[in-house]
Amino acid sequence: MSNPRWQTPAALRRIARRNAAERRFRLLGLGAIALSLGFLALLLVIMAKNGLSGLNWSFLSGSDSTDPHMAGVWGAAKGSLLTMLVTIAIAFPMGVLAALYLEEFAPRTRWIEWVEVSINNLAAVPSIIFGLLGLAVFINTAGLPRSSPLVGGLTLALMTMPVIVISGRNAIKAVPPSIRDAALAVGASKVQTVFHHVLPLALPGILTGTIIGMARALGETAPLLMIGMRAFVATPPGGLTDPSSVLPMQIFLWSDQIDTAFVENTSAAIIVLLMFLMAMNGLAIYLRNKFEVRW
Amino acid sequence: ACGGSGGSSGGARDYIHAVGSSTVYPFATAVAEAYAKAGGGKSPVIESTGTGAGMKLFCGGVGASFPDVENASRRIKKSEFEDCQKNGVKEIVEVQVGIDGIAFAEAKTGPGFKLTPVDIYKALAANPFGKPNTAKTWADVNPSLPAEPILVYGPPSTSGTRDALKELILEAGCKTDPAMEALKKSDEDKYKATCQDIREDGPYVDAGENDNLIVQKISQNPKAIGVFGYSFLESNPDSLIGIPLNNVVPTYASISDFSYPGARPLYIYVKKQHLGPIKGLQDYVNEWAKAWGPTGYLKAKGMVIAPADVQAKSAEIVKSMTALDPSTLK
Amino acid sequence: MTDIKLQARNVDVYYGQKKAIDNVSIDIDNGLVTAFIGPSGCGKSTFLRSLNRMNDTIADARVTGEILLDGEDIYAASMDPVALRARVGMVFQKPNPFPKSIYENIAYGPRIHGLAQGKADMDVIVEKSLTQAGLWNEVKDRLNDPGTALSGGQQQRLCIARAVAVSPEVILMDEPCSALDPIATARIEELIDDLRQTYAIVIVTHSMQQAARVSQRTAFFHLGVMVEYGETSEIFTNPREARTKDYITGRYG
Amino acid sequence: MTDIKLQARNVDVYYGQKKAIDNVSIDIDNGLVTAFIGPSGCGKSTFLRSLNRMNDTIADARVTGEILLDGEDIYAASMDPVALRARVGMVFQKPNPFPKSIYENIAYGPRIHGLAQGKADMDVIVEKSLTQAGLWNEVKDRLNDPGTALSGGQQQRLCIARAVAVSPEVILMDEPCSALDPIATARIEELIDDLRQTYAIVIVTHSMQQAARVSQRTAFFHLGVMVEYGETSEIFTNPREARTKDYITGRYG
Amino acid sequence: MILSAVLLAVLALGLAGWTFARNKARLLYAGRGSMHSMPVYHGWHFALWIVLPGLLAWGVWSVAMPTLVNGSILADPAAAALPADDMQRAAILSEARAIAADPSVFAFDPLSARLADPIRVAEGKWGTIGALLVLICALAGGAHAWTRVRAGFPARTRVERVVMAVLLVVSLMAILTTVGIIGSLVFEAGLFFKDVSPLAFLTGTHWSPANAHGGDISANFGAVPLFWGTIYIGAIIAMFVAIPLGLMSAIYLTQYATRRVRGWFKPLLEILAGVPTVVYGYFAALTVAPKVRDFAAWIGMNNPSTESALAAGLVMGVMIIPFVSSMADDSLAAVPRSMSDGSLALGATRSETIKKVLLPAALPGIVAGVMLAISRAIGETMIVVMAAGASANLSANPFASMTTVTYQIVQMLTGDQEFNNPKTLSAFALGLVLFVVTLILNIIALRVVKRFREAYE
Ligand SMILES: Nc1ncnc2c1ncn2[C@@H]1O[C@H](COP(=O)(O)OP(=O)(O)OP(=O)(O)O)[C@@H](O)[C@H]1O
Ligand SMILES: Nc1ncnc2c1ncn2[C@@H]1O[C@H](COP(=O)(O)OP(=O)(O)OP(=O)(O)O)[C@@H](O)[C@H]1O
Ligand SMILES: [Mg+2]
Ligand SMILES: [Mg+2]
Ligand SMILES: O=P([O-])([O-])[O-]
Repeated sequence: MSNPRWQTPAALRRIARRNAAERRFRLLGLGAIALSLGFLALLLVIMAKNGLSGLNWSFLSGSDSTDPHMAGVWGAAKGSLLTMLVTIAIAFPMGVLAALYLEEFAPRTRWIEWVEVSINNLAAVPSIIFGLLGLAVFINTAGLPRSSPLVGGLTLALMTMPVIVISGRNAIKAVPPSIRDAALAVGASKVQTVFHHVLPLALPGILTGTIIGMARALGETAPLLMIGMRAFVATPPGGLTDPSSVLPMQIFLWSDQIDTAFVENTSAAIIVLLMFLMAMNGLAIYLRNKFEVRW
Repeated sequence: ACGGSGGSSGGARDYIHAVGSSTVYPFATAVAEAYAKAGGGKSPVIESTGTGAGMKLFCGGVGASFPDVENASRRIKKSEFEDCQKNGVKEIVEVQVGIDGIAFAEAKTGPGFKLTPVDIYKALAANPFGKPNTAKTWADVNPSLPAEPILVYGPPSTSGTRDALKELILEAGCKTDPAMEALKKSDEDKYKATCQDIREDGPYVDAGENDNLIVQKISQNPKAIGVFGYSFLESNPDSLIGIPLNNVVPTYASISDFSYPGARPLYIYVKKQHLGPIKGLQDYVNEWAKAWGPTGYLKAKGMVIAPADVQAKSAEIVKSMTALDPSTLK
Repeated sequence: MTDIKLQARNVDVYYGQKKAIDNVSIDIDNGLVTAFIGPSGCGKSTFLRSLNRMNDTIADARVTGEILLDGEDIYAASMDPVALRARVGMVFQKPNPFPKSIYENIAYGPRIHGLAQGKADMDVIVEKSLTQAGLWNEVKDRLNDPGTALSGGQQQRLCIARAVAVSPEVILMDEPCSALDPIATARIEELIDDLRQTYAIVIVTHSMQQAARVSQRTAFFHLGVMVEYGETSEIFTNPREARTKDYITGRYG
Repeated sequence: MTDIKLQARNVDVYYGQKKAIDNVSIDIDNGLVTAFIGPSGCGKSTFLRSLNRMNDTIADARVTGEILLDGEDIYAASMDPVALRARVGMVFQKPNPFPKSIYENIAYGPRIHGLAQGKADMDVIVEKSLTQAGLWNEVKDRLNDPGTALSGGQQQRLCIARAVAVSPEVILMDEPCSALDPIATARIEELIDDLRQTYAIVIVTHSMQQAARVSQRTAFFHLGVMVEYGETSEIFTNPREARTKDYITGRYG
Repeated sequence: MILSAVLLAVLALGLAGWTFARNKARLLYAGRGSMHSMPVYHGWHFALWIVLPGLLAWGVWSVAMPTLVNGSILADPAAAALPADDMQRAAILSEARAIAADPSVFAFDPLSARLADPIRVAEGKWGTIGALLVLICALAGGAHAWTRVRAGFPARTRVERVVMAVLLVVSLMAILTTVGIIGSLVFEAGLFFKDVSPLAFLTGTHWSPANAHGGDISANFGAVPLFWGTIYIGAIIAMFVAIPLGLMSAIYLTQYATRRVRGWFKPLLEILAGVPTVVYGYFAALTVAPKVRDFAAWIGMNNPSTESALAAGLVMGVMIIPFVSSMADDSLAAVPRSMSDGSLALGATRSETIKKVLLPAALPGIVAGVMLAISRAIGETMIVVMAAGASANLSANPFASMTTVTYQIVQMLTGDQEFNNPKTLSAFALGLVLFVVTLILNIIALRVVKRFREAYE
C-alpha cells in the first residue's frame, strides 16, 4: 500500500537517473584526489628511480664537488640546518608574541588593522621579494656577510614570521573563551590569563603552524638566489657567518651541471630534502592529532 | 655593499671568495677543489653571479667582505674599472685563463648547415644593415642554404655568452659592409643597434640560463640550431655536431688558435691588495696556472686552452702579479 | 537586620549602541540566594557579569550607574578589577575546568593571589574547597587526574570549588545546571543551599522550577528591564506585574 | 477508525557505541499533532531524525528495529531515501532558508523532484505553498528578495512552505519555535494547527506549555527511553509514570 | 670589549635585584589583601628598572662610540694619511678597528695597521667611560625602583605594561617589513623610472632589455609580455588544473569521505604544497616539458619549443591544488550544516545539495581562495626559472615558451649586467608590480572571506 505517486514508471526512472548522477559526481571527486596524489606518486617514483642508487654514505657525508662521484649533500644540509636555526630563533618568538598581542590584547583600531593587513599580506608576498629585501637590508645596509646562513636565516625569518602569526592566531582563537573566563573569574589578570592558560593550550597548534612554516622555508630557493647562496661551497659551514649553500640551492646548482652524472646526484638530493620535509610534515600531523582538543 | 657601515664584518676571512661568470664557474670550482686538495687551506667559495653582477661585488671595495677574485667571460669594462678605483680597489691583476668557444651546433641528424657570420647576422639581427629582418628560412638569407625555417636556441640577454655572440659573430658579419664602418664613426649608438641587436620575432629563441636544456632541445629537434659554450658540445658528442663557420668546424684546435670565429678569452681578475691578507690567494692563482696547460684538468672539464704564447704571458703575470694597465680597456 | 552585600543603582549596560540593561536597581543580601529569571536574551547574564566586571572583557560593553560592594563602587578607578573578581567569584553555564589536574584547578587561584604559604597550606585549601563543593570524597584519591576527565556534574562542582578556593564574598552563577542531567542538577542545588550560609549567592536560571527550589529572592527580567523583584514565594504565587504572571504561567518563553 | 501513518517498532539508535534511543515503539496517526517532550539530551531529535532517515547523514549513527511508513519499511533496501524524504518533510530548530530568492527557496524541492511541468505550474505550487504557510500575503510582492532577508518568524514559515511544496505526507518539526520570539511562536503554533488537517505532524519541543497548546498526543522521553505516550491532556493532567510527573511538575529539566 | 662585559654585569645586577626585591616584598606580606602584587612581581619590577635603563644607555653608547673614537683618531698624526674619499676612509677605519680587536688579523691596507694602536687606546678610553655611564644608569634605575618595594605598590600592573609594550613592538615588525619591502623596491624602481617611462613600462608590448641602448630605451621595456606570461601560466593554465582538481578533492573530502579516509588523504594532499618548488622545477623541466613537447609535435605543431607555458603551468597547477582545496574545504565547512540538512530533508541527493546549495553559498570563500592561490602562483619563481623559458612572447599558444615577471627578476639580478643599468634596475620595478598585484589580490580576498564569514556568524 505504498504511495502510488512515487511508484509510477516516470518517477522511478527519474530517481534512478538522479542516483546515477550522484554516483558519477562522487566518482569525479575520487578521481580528482586520485589524480592529484597520482602526480605526487609519479614525482616520487621518478626521483627514486633516478636517485636511490646515488644515496650512500659518502653522498650523505660529503660536500659539493665538481666530481659527481665525490659530491655530497652534508655541506648543504648543514647550511640548511644553520639557516633554519636562525629562522626559528627569530620567527618563532616574534611570531608567537605578535599573535598573542593581536588576538588577545590589541585594541580594535585603524593601526592594528594595518598591522593585520600587513601580516596577512606578507604571508602571501612572493618569496623572491623577500630576497630583494634581504639583499637591500641585511647585505647592502647592515653589511652582514653574503652567502651566509645568518643572512639566509634572517631573510627566511621575515618570510616565516607571518605564517607563524597566522597559525598562532588561529590556535589562540581555538582556545575556548570559557577558559579565559574561568581564569579571569578567579581574579587572574589579563596577562596572567594569557600566559598561564591561553598560550600553553594554544602551543600545540602554534607548533604545528611553525613546523609547516619552517618546512616551507627549508624548501625555499628563490630568495636565497638574491643573497648570494648560489655558490660553490666545498666545506660545510663552520658557523653562522661562513658562506654556505642550502639543500634546495644545491639541487638547483646540480640541475644545471653539464656532466649528466649529476642527474643522479640531483635526484638523490631531492630525495633527502623530501624526506626531511615529510618528516617535518609528519611531525606536524602527529602533533595536531595528539594535541587536538575538542572543546 | 657600501663600505660605510660594513665594519661589522671587517675582520678576518680564512677562505678565498670568487664571484662572477657562470661560464667560468665550472672551471673555477675545479681549480678551487684542486687547490683545497693540495692542502692550500679551506676550500674557496665560488659564487655564480654572472660576470656583470660579479664585477659590481668585486669592485665594491677592499676588505674581507669583498670578493678576492672575479671570474669573467669578457674583459673588464673601462666603466667597471673606474668604479673599482673609486671604491679603493686600486690594483687589479688580469689573467687570461683560457678560451671559450661559442659553438653553433645541430643534431647529428640535422641537415648539415655550413654558415658564415654574415649568414648568421642576416638571419638573426633585428635590423640587418638597417632594414627590418624579414628572413623566414635559411634560404632567404643565402640561397645556397637549405630552405628550413630559421630556429636558433641561444642564451638569454643576461648572459655573457650572448654578448660574445653579438660581438664575435653578429658584429663581424655586420662589419663586412663598409657602410657600417662609416656608421660606427658617425653614430656609435645606431651602429651598435644595427650590428648587435638580435631579432625578437621568433626565429631566435631565448632558451634560458640552463645550457643543458639547449643541448637537449637541439638533440631532439634536428632542424634547429643551438648556441652555447663549447664545453657543452664536447660533452655531448653522441647527439650533437658543430656547424662550421667560414668553413671552420668548431673543434678544440680551431678555437684555441682563434681560427674559429666564435672564440673568446676567459679571465680571472685578482685584487692585488688582498694577496697579503687572504691566505693562499697567491697559491690559488698559481693553481690556475697549473691547470690551464695542455695537460691540465681544465681541458678535461671542457675548457679550451689558450695558445702557448698567451699561456706564457699569463704565467708571467701570475708570477709577478703585474697590475692591469687601464689604458688598454675600452 | 538587612545585610546588604551588593547594591546596584540605576545600572544601564550597553553593547555598542544597543542598550541591553535598562536602569536596574537592586539590593543583594548576604546569606540569601537571589535568582534572576526571564526569557532568553532579556539580559540576565549581562547584568550578572556587570556585578564582577566580567563585562570589561567584552570590547564594546559599557556599564553606567553605580554598583557598590560593601558600599564601595566597583567601577571606581581605585578598584582593581583583578582584586574585585577574587572577592566576587563566578561559575559559568558550561563547566569550564582548566585542562590541568584537579589539584591544579583549585590551587591556581590561591597561588596567583599568594593565599598559601607553601605546599602544606595549599593542600589544606584544596581539601577545604573540594569539601565545601561536596566533591572531596569523590576525588580525593585522584587529585592528579585531569579536571576534564570528571563527569559534567562533577566538573561543575569542581568549578564551584575553584571559585570557593579564593574565599570570595559573593558567588555569581550563570545557569550553572543547564548543561547537567537531573541528578547532577539536584546535587548542585543542594550545594547552593549549603553555600549560602557563607556567601551571598546570585544565580541565573532559565528554569522557574529551579528558581523556586533554590532561591529566597527572585528578580524577573524582561527585555533588559527588571520587571519585578521580591521574595521568591511571593513572585511565584502572587506576582504583582502582568508580564511576570504571563511568564510564570507559560504564556511565553 | 485509527489511521496510522508511521509506526516505529523496537527502534534503537546508536551513535557509534553509544545507545541514544532504546527500544522505542510508537504509532503516529494522520490528522494529529504528536509532540515529543523530555529533558535535554534525552534523544528527541535523534528519534525524530530517524523517522525520515536524516540520521543517514551522520557518519556513525545506526538505526535498528523497524519504522514503517504506510506499512512499508523505510529502512528496507527497496526504499529510496531521496523519495522517502520527499514524503516525510522536516523543519528545523533554526530557520534555514537557502541563500536564494524566496521563490527559489520554494521551487527548489518541486524542481528536483520534477513536480512541475513548466513555469506556470511552478508558480501555482509556490503560491499554494506560501499560502498554506500563511506567508503569501506578506511576501507576494517580493518573491525575488533573498529568503534570508525575512524576519526569523517569516523565515521559519518559509521553511514550512518549502517543506509543504513537495507535498509530503508527514512533517517533522524539531523545536521549530525555539529561536523565535513569542509573537512569531504564536503564528507558527496556529499554522501547525491548520496544517494538521492535511499532514501528520510530529513536533519536538522543550516547552511543556507549547506541547500542551499544539499537540493532541504527547510522548515523554527520558535518557533515550520513551517513558510514556498518550493523549496530551492525559499526560499533563494525569501522568501514569512517576518520572513524567516529576518532569511536568518541574522537579528537573 | 668592555662594553660587552658591562652588559653582562647589568644582567647580573638585574638577576640579583630580582632576588632581593622579591625577598623584601615577601617580608611585607601580612595576610590576604595586604599587598597589591605578589612578591615575584616586585622582583620583576625591580629587575626591569635595572636592566632597561642599563640597556638603553648601552644602546645609545654603542651607537655613539664609533663617532667618538673616530674623533680621537683623526687627531692622531697617522690619520693625516687617510684618503679624502669618505667611503675609502670608512673602509680603512673599520678594518683598523677589526685589527684593534684582533691583532692576528692581516691588514689589507698598511694604513689600517698603523691606525690600529691609536684605535685601541681610544676605544679603551671611551669604552671605560661608556661602561661607567651604563652602570650609573642601571643603578639609578634600581635606586628609583627600590623605593617602590612597598605593600601597596602595583608592581604587577607596571610589569604587565612592559610586557604589553614588548608585544606591541613585536607586532609592529610586520609593518616594518612591509615598509622595508616597499621602501627598497620603490627606491630602486624610482631610479629605473628615471630612464624608462612608467607608462611605456606598464603598457608596452615589447620586452628586449638586451637591445636597450642609445637615447630612448623606454620602447625596450614594455613589460606586457611578462605580465601576460605570468598571468597565462599562473592564473590561467595553473588554475585550469588546480580549480577543478582542488575543488573536487575538497568536495569529496568534506562531503563524501569517511573520517578515516579524510584523515589520510588530506595530509597527503597537503604534501603537494610542501614539496619545494625547486623540485617541481626540476621535475617540470626534466619530465613534464619533454612530454608536453612530444604531445605538441604529435598534434602536428612544427618545431614546438621544449620550454612551454603549458609545462610550467601544469606543474604549478599541481602545486597549487592544496591551496584551492584547503580554502574550498574551509568555505564548505563554514556553510552551516543546517543548509545541507535543509536540502537533504527535501529529498535532494548529496550531489544536488552540493551543486545547488553548498557551492553557491560557499562561492565567495572559494573565489577568495582561488585569488590567494593565484597570488601564490604568480609569485612562484623556481618552476618558471627552470621550465618556462626566457622569451617574452605575447602569445596564446600554450606550447610556446613564455617568460614571467619572477623569471626576469632572477635573470636581471644574476646575469651579466652592468650595475646601475636600467636592465638591472628593471628587476625592482618588476618586483614592485608583483608586490602591488599580490597586495591587491590579497586585500580583495581577505575582504571577501571576512564578509562571507560574517554572513554565517
Ligand atoms: N557581546 C555582545 N555583544 C552585543 N550584544 C550582546 C552581547 N552579549 C549579549 N548581547 C545581547 O544582549 C542582550 C542580553 O543578552 P544576555 O546574554 O544577557 O541574555 P540572557 O538573559 O542571559 O539570555 P540567555 O537566557 O539566552 O542566556 C541580548 O539581546 C543579546 O543579544
Ligand atoms: N552526532 C552525534 N554523535 C554522537 N552523539 C550524539 C550526536 N548527536 C546527539 N548525540 C547524543 O545523543 C543523545 C541524544 O541527543 P539528541 O540531540 O537526540 O537529544 P535531544 O533530546 O534532542 O536534546 P535537545 O533538547 O538538547 O535538543 C545525547 O546524549 C547526545 O549527546
Ligand atoms: Mg545568559
Ligand atoms: Mg534536539
Ligand atoms: O655568466 P656569464 O657572464 O658567463 O654569462
